[in-house]
Amino acid sequence: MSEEDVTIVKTTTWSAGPGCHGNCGVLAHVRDGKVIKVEGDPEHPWNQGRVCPRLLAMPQYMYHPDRLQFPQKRVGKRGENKWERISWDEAYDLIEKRMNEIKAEHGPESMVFLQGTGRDIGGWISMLAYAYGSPNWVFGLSGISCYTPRLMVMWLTQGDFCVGDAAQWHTKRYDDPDYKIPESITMWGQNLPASCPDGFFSHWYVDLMKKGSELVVIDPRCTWLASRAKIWLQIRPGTDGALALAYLNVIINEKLYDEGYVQKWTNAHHLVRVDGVKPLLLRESDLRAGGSASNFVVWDQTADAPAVWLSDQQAYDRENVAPAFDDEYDVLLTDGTRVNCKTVWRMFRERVAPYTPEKAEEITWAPARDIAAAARMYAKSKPAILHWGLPIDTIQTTVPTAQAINHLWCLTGNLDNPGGNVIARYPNSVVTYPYNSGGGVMSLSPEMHAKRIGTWKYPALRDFRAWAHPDIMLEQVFSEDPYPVKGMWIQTANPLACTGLDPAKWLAAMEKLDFTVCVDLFMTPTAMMADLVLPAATFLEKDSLKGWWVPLQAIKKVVTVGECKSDIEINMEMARRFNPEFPWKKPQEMFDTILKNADAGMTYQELCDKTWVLPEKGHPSAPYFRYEKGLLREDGKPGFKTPSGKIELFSSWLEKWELDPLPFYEEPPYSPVSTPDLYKEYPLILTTGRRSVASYHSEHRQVPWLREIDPDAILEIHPQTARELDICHGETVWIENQFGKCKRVAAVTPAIHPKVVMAPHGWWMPEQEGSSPHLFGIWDVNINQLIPMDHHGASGLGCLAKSILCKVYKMEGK
Amino acid sequence: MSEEDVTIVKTTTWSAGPGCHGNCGVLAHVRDGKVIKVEGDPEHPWNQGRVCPRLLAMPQYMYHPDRLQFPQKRVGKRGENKWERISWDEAYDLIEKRMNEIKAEHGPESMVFLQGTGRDIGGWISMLAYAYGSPNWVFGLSGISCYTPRLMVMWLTQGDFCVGDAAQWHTKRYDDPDYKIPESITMWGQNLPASCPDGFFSHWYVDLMKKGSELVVIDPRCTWLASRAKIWLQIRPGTDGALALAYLNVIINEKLYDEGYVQKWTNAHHLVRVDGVKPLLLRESDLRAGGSASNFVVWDQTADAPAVWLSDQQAYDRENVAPAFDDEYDVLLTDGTRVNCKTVWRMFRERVAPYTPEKAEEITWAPARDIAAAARMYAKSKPAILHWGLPIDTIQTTVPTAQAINHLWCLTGNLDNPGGNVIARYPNSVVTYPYNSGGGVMSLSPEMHAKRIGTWKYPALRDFRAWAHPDIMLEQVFSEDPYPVKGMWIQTANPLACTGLDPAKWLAAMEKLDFTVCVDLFMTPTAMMADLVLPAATFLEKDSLKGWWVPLQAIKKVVTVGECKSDIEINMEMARRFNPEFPWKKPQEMFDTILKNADAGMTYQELCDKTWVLPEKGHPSAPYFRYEKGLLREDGKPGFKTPSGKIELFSSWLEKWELDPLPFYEEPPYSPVSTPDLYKEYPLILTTGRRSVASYHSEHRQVPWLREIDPDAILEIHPQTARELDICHGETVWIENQFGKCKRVAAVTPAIHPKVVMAPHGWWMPEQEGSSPHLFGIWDVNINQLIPMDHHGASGLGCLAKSILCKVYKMEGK
Amino acid sequence: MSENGILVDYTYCTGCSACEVACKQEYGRKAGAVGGVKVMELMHELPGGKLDITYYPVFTKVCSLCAPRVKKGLKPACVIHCMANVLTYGPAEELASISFKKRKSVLWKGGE
Amino acid sequence: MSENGILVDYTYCTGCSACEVACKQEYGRKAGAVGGVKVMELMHELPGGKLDITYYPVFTKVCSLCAPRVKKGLKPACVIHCMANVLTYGPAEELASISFKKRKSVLWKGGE
Repeated sequence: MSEEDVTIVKTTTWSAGPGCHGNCGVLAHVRDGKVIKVEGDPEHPWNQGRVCPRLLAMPQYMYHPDRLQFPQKRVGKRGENKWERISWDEAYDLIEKRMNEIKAEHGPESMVFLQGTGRDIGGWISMLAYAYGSPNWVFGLSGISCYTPRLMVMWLTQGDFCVGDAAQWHTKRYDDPDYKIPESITMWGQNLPASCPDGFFSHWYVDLMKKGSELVVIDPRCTWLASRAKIWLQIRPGTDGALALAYLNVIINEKLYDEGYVQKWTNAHHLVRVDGVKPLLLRESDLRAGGSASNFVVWDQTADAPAVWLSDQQAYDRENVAPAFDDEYDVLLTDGTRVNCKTVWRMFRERVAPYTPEKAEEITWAPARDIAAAARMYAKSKPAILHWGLPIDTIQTTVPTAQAINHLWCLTGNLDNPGGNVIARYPNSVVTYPYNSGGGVMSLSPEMHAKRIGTWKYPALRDFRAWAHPDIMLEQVFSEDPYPVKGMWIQTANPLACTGLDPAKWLAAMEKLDFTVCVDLFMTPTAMMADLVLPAATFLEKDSLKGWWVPLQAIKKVVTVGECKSDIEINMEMARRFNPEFPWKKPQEMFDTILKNADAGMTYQELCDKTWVLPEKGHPSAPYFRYEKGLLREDGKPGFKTPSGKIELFSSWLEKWELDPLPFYEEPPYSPVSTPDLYKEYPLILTTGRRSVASYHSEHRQVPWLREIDPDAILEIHPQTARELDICHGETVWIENQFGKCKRVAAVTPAIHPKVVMAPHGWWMPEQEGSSPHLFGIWDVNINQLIPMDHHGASGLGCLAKSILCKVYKMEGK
Repeated sequence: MSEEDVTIVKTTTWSAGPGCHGNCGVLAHVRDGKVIKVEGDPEHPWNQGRVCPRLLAMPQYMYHPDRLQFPQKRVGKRGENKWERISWDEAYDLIEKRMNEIKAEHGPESMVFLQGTGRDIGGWISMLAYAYGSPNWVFGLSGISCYTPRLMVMWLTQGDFCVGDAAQWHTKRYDDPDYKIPESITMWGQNLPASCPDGFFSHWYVDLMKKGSELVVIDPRCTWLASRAKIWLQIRPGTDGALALAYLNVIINEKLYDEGYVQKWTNAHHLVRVDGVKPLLLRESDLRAGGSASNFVVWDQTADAPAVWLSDQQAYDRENVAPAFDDEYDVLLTDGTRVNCKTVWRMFRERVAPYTPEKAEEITWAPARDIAAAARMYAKSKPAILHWGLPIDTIQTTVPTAQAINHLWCLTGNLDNPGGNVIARYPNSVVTYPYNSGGGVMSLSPEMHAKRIGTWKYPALRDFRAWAHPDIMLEQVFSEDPYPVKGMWIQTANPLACTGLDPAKWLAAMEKLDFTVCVDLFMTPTAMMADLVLPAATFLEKDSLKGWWVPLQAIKKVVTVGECKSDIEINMEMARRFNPEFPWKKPQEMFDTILKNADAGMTYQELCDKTWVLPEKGHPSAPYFRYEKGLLREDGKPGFKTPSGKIELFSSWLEKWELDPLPFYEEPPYSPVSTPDLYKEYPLILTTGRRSVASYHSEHRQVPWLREIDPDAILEIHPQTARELDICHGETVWIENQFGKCKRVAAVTPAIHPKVVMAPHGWWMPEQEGSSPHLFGIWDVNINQLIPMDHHGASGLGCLAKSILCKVYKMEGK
Repeated sequence: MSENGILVDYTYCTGCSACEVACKQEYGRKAGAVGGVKVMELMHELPGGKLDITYYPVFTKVCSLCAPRVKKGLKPACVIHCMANVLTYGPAEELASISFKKRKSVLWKGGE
Repeated sequence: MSENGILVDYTYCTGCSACEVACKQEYGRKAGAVGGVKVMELMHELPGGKLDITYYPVFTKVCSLCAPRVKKGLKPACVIHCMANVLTYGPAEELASISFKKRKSVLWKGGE
């Protein structure tokens, strides 16, 4: 290879490509318009030259012979795998015509816009939806069970999102003088080295381990991290809530919380009336006529009388209030009744009281002694990171579980502190991913927003983010109630192989719809069932930008592959066709507007020149202790962006949504405890969703360098269990429960609990027959056939992907 | 551990213990009369401190809770596992009584004395047999197929045994100035690092590899050695003979042999008359009345007339004989007939002519190009070692195959040369292992020798070593023809689990016998069926000596375990009881006699003081080129200890025994070629006998440190074959053929040929139920159930352990 | 001349396979065939019963210690891409003097 | 103080397990639980299709580089018993200067 011919382009990652949510700096080596090699950028503070196998396999991914390279239109029956190559203009014309027909006949809400996991997709697909006029932007995983539950809980508890602080806001990283190495890191349900989740580089924690951070790992599997942990809690999948309550129990009973912090920054003093069926925060409007329902009440021990917390002033209605912390009082209401009220702290303390470590051992199977030790270790470490993963989202009780865990960092003061859980905001306030209705670039009318599927059933969806509810949407395809769903735009999503629980139902829905478009990079099982398939670009083939969480950075088009286009271009072209007032012609123009609106102080080209920028110290998007400095609230006062301005241990949002405002634990609906009879028939707990460094969800199965790392759709099973079932390592076995069954290759490993089996998700076999009904082997290997939809918490969030029952048995003959 | 209490004793190995035939120097660490550790002796030239796992596990072996520690007498039914502990005197009395009864009723020949592989057992068990009066000393492997065939062929070809020269005769080893590093080493059918066979330390060849020796490996399995070889010939098991003939073909056709050497030292010139059904060496007695049948005839080109080779003079009957090398002549015999005669060389050349590399490829499956290259590499390397293994013994055509291979070193002059195949003799002429009738210490009458079982059928057995024939012996237990077999003394042998092919037949024999004694260290399946079990000592619990091949060395009693006694003591005590004239009271006295008879110049105590001695240069038991120096023959003349004094390419011994005097190839009796119809039903070639470093034949299965290295009774099978049979690694499968079946754990490995499966032998499960009919699981795992007895070459030697057909299939249900 | 080597602080190798794929990309190696480095997994019980998982990156016959890259002044592909930063390239004797506190490390050396 | 290490000329490791059992005997370790050294096997196809078998003796958390023996002036148990003589014990920096012609070796170092 002659070196002179090679150009090296500095860029950064997002999808499509490695798939993950990482922000790696990349050096793309280009020759003759082709990427011949990708390397990590040693100058980028995020990854410092390091990159994962998926990034390193980019050349095999980009130039894979199966890569979709031009638009194609179905010419056979759906799923028959007969296609005709068409031009982009023909494709755009066809889409415009068909989607306008749907709009004319049924209204724009009858068209839904489906994405997979959020990466460089979500923002642009919602832009298309809103330009077209539909409120139905959907993420297809049942119960929106991917980060949304945790994000919602963080938002309702302290008004902002938190992530572990691995010094990612600092150019000099761990060497920044403001940073502190955490004394301990609690890894709650994530095998971090296998994947870079949600704006976090997996191996930062390895950096911190080298610098002395001790680990606690909570995982049903003995991961590498678990084997390196000071304490490993091998809990029963789905019982995280009970464990979190036990942590709280230990921390409260042993007075390991930071009492001054709790008294200063949380709503622990606020009174809750307990006279009704449900406890309710006592509000100024309860005490006196004309009192605000937004103001809360404490018991002032100085005056031995109630005092009012003025939420908009972030102050009491008088001086020298000494609010009671852990007590109860009878309070006289404006209607003359006297009601029993308890402080939030007492309510909270009473709530966690039953969850002793011994009780939690019963529920979680982890030893009480270890649970207590882990809770103590977390509370005593200064600072301490608590890092949590998807298992908190993909259970039915996601919201109360996330809330209990969130409270841990609130009770110990590990919030927005160096080496704790810092508040993560859009860098330089540049929002590249719309988290709330119409945020970012476009808006819909309130009438149209009211048609957003599922908001009528789950009020939380109205107030947090802009998702339609996937389970109700799918059901509505069949029921057409309250209105029909007739078309689906599917963008880099693969519900038949990955996000869709009960995939047969998703297939039936796709077969019933009038029109489906699939934007993707390979012919997936889902794309196979579409009417039109559009070829999407990798991150090396498009211009984009990213600000989640840091740095704010540019993704630069390095090469073109075939006729592939970026999601953004495709979505923008269609948005322009559907909305004559759509303001931009080219993505770069839109990027400039986004940067300008955020007051980022640079154009897109300037961002490209820098490649990445970190928010400067003092900016609201840079840590630390912003709640002390008045950087979190619009009014500039210290405190949090919550209704009360406090960290809400008892949540006013949850109260508003008629959900339990305090954390609680509930058994998974199918479990040894909930369904003991079923457990006799299905004596193993099936858990899914394990990550592999070799694949991102359903991607990468066709990339040889990656597939060889993880060649089979496996089922992890303990040697003892395998022995009892006469199953050997490498044997193909059946997994079955009352919902369905699939085949997996047994991976016999002591890393898994004997009563638990782990089936990684997202499996399809690109090397097998693609046409329907084969669909690349999904009916053989898709574990979602055992997991039903429509099992959420009262919030509408959560699903059963992490904990359900099953049996495993040998195949008879072939 | 306080160091002061520990005594370190310098000794050397033989059985029982590591099991092998190695001569390792050992440092036994002893405290309070117990061996607490064994280490290698760094000062010992043989192993230089290195030792194998089996030696290192000695403490676990010696003090194993299952170790037999006192004599016990059966009190239940045979195999019922009910025993009564008795004293040694009671045991001796009982044996004496029962064996004398057998002698009185049936004659001493009705008692057979069975051993396992030869180690520190054989010599002493034959001493007992002869003292009792029986000629029936038996090694239980069908066709005596362990080293005996190769030893016999070496003895009949060049009058002495040869082994690869890894400088083991030199104190300074590879640094000895007389030594040469071999340019190449051909490893024919032995995975040497897994075991130290027949007086050879496995890793000497690794030493030589480091010093530059190149490897050729002939093995159906890709062993570590094969993967390190310049050429690896993956032959079909059992076809070694065809390969050897192809080697000879290449070497002769390409004139790569050492012609001067062949003409000088072999019987290539000797004339063979080809007028009859069988070719016969022309002898002086054919030419003239009164001529000796021991003298041979050449065609003198000077006189154009026959000349006589006087074997006892090692000279022609006249001066200036120029013997024809590759020709044929009509020779006038004493009876006036004229017969066509060919030189041995021509006969030999014609014999190998059909075996081109292409022909050999057809037979062996190894590529012709590689076969030719390997033959050239062997012939062109100066010097070159040819090392061979058990696969040459455990095939039906063992004798002609061994002969063809032996001829390779004879043709290339790699005989008794530095770094070639040197002649191995008892060091300092001390014979510690009787290789011929009554050799060593005792003798029987000629009448009694004539009763040795099988000698009437196989004349070779009469002339070489003193074995009774195992297959005929076993049959005779049932037939009682020509005389009954009524008792069996079994010493450290385990025919039910290891040496016995068709183990059900062995079991039936044990059940039929009147009296069986088993001397062993653990309760084996075989011992379980005995009437009396005597506990034997390990090498650390007995005094002995060893001279095979070098050094001559002392084995010293270091400790006592329970009431265990050495084989020697047990055999000697019984020998004294049966033979009032038995000359020694204690083993040490006998050792002194042995050393004195050999003129070794030392007493046993003096040998113990030295621990080991190597024969001095110039002694007939020290290399090199002894045939030039007259050190091989009793008459002191140059030449060999063969009937002709020459290396006999055409063997006069074989001719005498009415066997083919030249090497030939024959298909294994059950093979794709021999039995194509059977091959359809049994489409895999089953080969057994693979060694493991963790066990020696059926030993060591109960030693935890060793068992964990090789925990399962496996069947090696190629991934492709396993896939076709839907078998996965670790799965228990059936192996079956027309003779029987057993269960094995599939070990899926690319190391084996797709059409071959390898089942290691000697498996029993000491952890399972021992009583009959369970017998420690042998009916599940013993691969010998698929291998019949009574399949030998015409010599009576050889068996089918290396090549038979089978099928492999999944188990249905449990 | 001092030989170069790769020091592996294997205590922190997470088994991520980045080294393997970096090598395959750098040299265009086929999937299935071995590359210059292979991460071996050892899962075993420690005394006391705790399960331990340790990954050992081992270098194979086809590894040249990235001689072609080193000639250009670059570090080996596996070294720059190791996600856990456990690989260090340099003169073997210098690397041998690097001490990781209370843990073992392993140094791979090239011959000649 | 220079750290000591074990140099492994792994090209010639035959996988015989003597090191493993030597360690188990020396420290009375239980079978089943890991010892200080474990021989890993890598069986793979080389470019060109030849099957390669390489054994890598790797040292585990429980290995102390035989500190108790070394204190008494002895070599580590695995080193003296290695059948293929591929283990050398000594000061890491000295070992790092040992060159095996045209092949790689690996040096295990103890921390502190």
